[in-house]
Amino acid sequence: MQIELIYILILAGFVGFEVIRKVTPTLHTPLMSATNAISGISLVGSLVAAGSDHQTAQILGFIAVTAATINVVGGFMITERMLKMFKKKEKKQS
Amino acid sequence: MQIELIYILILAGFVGFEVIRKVTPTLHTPLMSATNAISGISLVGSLVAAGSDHQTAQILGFIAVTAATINVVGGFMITERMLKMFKKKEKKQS
Amino acid sequence: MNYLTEIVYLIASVLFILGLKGLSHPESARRGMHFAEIGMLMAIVGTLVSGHIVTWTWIITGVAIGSAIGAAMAIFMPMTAMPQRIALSHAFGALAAVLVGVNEYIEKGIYHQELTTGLIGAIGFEVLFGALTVTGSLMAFGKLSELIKSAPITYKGQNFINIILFFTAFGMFVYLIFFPYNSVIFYTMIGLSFLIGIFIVLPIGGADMPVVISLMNSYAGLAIAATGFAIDNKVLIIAGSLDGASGFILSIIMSQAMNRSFTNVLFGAVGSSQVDVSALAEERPITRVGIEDTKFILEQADRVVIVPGYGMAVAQAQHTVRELSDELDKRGISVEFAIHPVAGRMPGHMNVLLAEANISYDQLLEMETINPTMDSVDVCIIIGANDVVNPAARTDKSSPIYGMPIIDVDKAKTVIVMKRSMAAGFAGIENPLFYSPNTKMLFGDAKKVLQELVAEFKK
Amino acid sequence: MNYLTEIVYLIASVLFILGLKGLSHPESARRGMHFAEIGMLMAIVGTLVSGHIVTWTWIITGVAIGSAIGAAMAIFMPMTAMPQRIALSHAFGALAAVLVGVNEYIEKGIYHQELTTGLIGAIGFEVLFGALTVTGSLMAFGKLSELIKSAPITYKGQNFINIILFFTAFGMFVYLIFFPYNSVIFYTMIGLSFLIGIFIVLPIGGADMPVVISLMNSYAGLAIAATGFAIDNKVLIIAGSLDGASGFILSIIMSQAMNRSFTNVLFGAVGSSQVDVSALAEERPITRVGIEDTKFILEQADRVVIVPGYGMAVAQAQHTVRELSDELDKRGISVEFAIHPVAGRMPGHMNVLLAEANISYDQLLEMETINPTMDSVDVCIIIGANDVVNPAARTDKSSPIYGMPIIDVDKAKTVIVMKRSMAAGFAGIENPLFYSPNTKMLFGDAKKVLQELVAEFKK
Ligand SMILES: NC(=O)c1ccc[n+]([C@@H]2O[C@H](COP(=O)([O-])OP(=O)(O)OC[C@H]3O[C@@H](n4cnc5c(N)ncnc54)[C@H](OP(=O)(O)O)[C@@H]3O)[C@@H](O)[C@H]2O)c1
Ligand SMILES: NC(=O)c1ccc[n+]([C@@H]2O[C@H](COP(=O)([O-])OP(=O)(O)OC[C@H]3O[C@@H](n4cnc5c(N)ncnc54)[C@H](OP(=O)(O)O)[C@@H]3O)[C@@H](O)[C@H]2O)c1
Repeated sequence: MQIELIYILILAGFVGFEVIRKVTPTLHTPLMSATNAISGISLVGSLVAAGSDHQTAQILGFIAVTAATINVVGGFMITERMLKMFKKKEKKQS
Repeated sequence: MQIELIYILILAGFVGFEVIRKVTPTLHTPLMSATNAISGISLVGSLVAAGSDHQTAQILGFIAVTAATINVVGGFMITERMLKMFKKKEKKQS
Repeated sequence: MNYLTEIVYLIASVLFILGLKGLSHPESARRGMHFAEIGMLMAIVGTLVSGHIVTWTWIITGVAIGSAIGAAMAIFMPMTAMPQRIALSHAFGALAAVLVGVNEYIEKGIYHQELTTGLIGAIGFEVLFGALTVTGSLMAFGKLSELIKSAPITYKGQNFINIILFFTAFGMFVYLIFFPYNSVIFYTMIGLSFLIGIFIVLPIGGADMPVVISLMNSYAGLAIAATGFAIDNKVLIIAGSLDGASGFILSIIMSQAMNRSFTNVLFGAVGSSQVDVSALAEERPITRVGIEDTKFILEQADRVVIVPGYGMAVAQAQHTVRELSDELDKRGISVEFAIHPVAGRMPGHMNVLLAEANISYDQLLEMETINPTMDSVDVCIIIGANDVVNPAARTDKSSPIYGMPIIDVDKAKTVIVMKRSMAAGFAGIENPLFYSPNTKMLFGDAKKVLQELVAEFKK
Repeated sequence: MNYLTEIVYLIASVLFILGLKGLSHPESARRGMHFAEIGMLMAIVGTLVSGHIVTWTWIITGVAIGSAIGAAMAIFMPMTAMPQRIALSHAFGALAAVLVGVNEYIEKGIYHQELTTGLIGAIGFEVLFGALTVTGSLMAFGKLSELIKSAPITYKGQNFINIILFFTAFGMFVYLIFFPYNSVIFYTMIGLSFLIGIFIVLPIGGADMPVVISLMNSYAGLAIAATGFAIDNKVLIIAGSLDGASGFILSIIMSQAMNRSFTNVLFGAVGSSQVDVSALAEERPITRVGIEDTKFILEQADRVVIVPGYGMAVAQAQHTVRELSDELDKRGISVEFAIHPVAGRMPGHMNVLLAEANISYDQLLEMETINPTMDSVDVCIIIGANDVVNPAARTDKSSPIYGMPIIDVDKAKTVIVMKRSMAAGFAGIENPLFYSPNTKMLFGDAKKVLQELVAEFKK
């Protein structure tokens, strides 16, 4: 295992920590669904499995692709839907 | 060149950015001398050069070691000296 | 992996980070999400064109089905079902990680005998955490959507059994590091891990689920990062770390705001220290108030603060709250909303509901912002909130919530509390606020009462 | 590089990050620096025991000499010489980077013919930025310590020459990527880069040096990160990035607080837009005040705010300021210090001086904190500050500093300005504050005037 990957893990952890701590509490619910969407990145690994020529890999990969896609599509769409609701008073709302 | 190093560079840049932005303005001068001290990390590369068996490398390395050591020792000492001055009122100072 | 794909993954990682950075303010949030979406698209396309794909059938089918389900969930799921939806997503994310791990194990292990120590370590970690997250999240989903009895399920020796299970699974993990090709142990470990996920969520009550969900978020992130190690993919490591950090921080914030020790939460032992409420009675005098009087009191005010809580969410009263706020606004009365970090049942719960009702986000003030100005508030209306305004947290050292930060509504000149009864809230403890001389109780379902009040204003 | 050394470097990197995180508060700062020190020690020891060292003579000599010089500088350098010291350090850090780069070039290039594109790219970047930083920082050092004429040195065609130099050096860099073994070009490029460093700092005035220093900090960081690429050492990459970010952010903060466009700063064109001050005259009436009256005014106050500026630093008046603050304190008058981000000539300048004089750091308030409460201040004493309290920044659209955030001293009930004359400050512009009806001028050297005032109080 490459030591570089551990460096990347730890640095990304620091970045995550600092960035998330600055997320405004107002948006904590959208944050949860945004990280959901981002967790769909396991799609990247799933695609390779589903697209390989081993049958077991195809089946495992197919389920994984489906699950991960649900997160990506659902997660981003619902985050958008929520964020769209956060509006500033246009004039005096109403 | 390894792509991992670029990942490390960019992530470290993000970490640096977030961390430095949170440094209180009160300590901006100590920050400058602290980063000076940390810049002495080039000592790590210099030591290897100074300790090699090529004569050119030894000479270049020697100068580099001296310069970097000045930063490490001087930088940390002066930062300590400054930070020691930042005190909270013990009771009502005087 | 070729150089170009790596660069694409790098850019995707940066876009994810920028995406989350955008959430630091409602103004930049949507742009941030667009960054993250572009990042995801790049990562997917980058993978597809990387040349590793030989058959497309399964990919296309999977993406099609997944997109349909995902989109349907996003469009039809009501905002109030958000906690369930999030719990379910963690299960999906973790499931994908587990399956990729199993596939990697078969591929590298069974076919090619290339399981190095590092690789089996990564795969083992991935499936352990992944499997636990899958069932744990499904349990949380079940409890939240009331498919499973949401009350804590406890039995004798529960902790003991959980510890045994955990150590057995961990022992198998260690064993695999030394004998990676024993696939029976590998699959048994996964099975055990599924069981552990169920067992650790069993004793936790439905109302405590948000903490569980955040922890599962964190675990799912770790599983994804481990996947990154297993298949040497850096964007997975970075995205996983971001998710891990997010879940971790949200659970810290929640446990602090709920006055729970974080270790308690970390070890799954969130438990339920629900106090017996039956002892509480309406012995001490309270002041009731009716709709008309409430209107009268509000009309006299210059500055009104509304504190929403779980009851507002349950009653789905956010739109009616908005109407009330509009009525007050029309009369030149300033209206602000004071949002406690754990009001409701999910971090940011109140903000989403009020935003849904079209309330401007700059009217939503955080606890720290509003508290110092609380004594200049004329009327404070509390809508279905209880624990988050309980002054015992400040004054009564013996209270279980002593030390928890609250919204200091008791400092306002008049307090109007809307709830259905004298029943306790989530923490199950009595609230001295209700008996204070400047508090008036307005009993009834939040939505109904508010509708009547708005009607009164419109008369 | 062996695995253990890598782990040591990883821990060192983490300790550096934690060290800088510590600086977010004076309370945690010293602990943070201890982390960073331990990190440095680990990195050094880890390198020494890694098995790459064959001769020790030069190492021991270098470390001994370096430690002696470093310690001497740290112990004997007065706080007021801090900018010079920092400038000099950048030169040392960059010099080490350049020499390591040259050595790597000789080693890998001349002896082993192993210069890959990536390697020569890293080395080229390293020596380019390194060399420029060495001479640029030395120039800054010279100007700050008045060894070189600190006024801007300009001549016709200056920009043109600089651009030509820069593009020639850059062209050589590109050439080397394709023909890495042409060592004449390599050394010429370094020489040119040394020249560029001198030339870009020439036209910049001494007072603008802090911006230059911060930029050099950033460049030195980049050179160190490039060294990390050249010798495949991750702790160098991380430490370099941290330094780079620090310098970059400090220069952004400074240019924003000075109302300069950041691009202006980035391209070294800090220049000097000094306005001709001779036109300013004391035509409009000002109110003078004497020592005794000042004492009288102060005694009537409940809340006094002191705004220190460059003049306090020049006059070395910080200890006397502290005595004044003690006298007021004794009389039960509240004293706060309002610190503008670019008061003085270095970021954080005022804080260090006041801390040196033993003033508690929680009395040092930032501009954003104090401004909203400024109208409840009875007396505001301005000690050798000028631009940072110039209300033209708020009111006069034609002023060159319009839009720059200032400390709103003009909102205080009475303002006492201590300076030697009606002369302008760094920005070279007139200050309407001095003519305002509630401003009283107390002329004289800050230290002398303050000593007299303290003596008056002690009578
Ligand atoms: N936000 C999070 O992330 C999170 C996560 C886990 C736990 N929690 C916990 O949840 C609690 C949140 O505090 P909170 O003040 O928002 O809620 P709460 O303390 O649970 O109180 C909610 C109140 O709303 C009333 N209510 C229920 N349904 C109603 C209806 N239809 N109309 C009117 N009133 C209704 C209830 O009284 P009646 O029955 O008398 O009407 C109850 O007292 C905290 O203890 C927090 O620690 C929060
Ligand atoms: N902090 C940084 O990082 C930084 C970096 C670069 C530039 N700058 C610039 O520096 C300026 C700082 O503002 P500032 O208000 O602190 O200083 P300033 O605007 O330069 O004014 C300093 C004032 O102090 C007076 N003074 C000088 N020597 C004195 C003495 N011995 N006793 C009493 N008064 C004395 C001078 O007036 P007399 O001559 O009449 O006494 C002068 O008006 C800003 O324009 C800022 O942009 C700051």
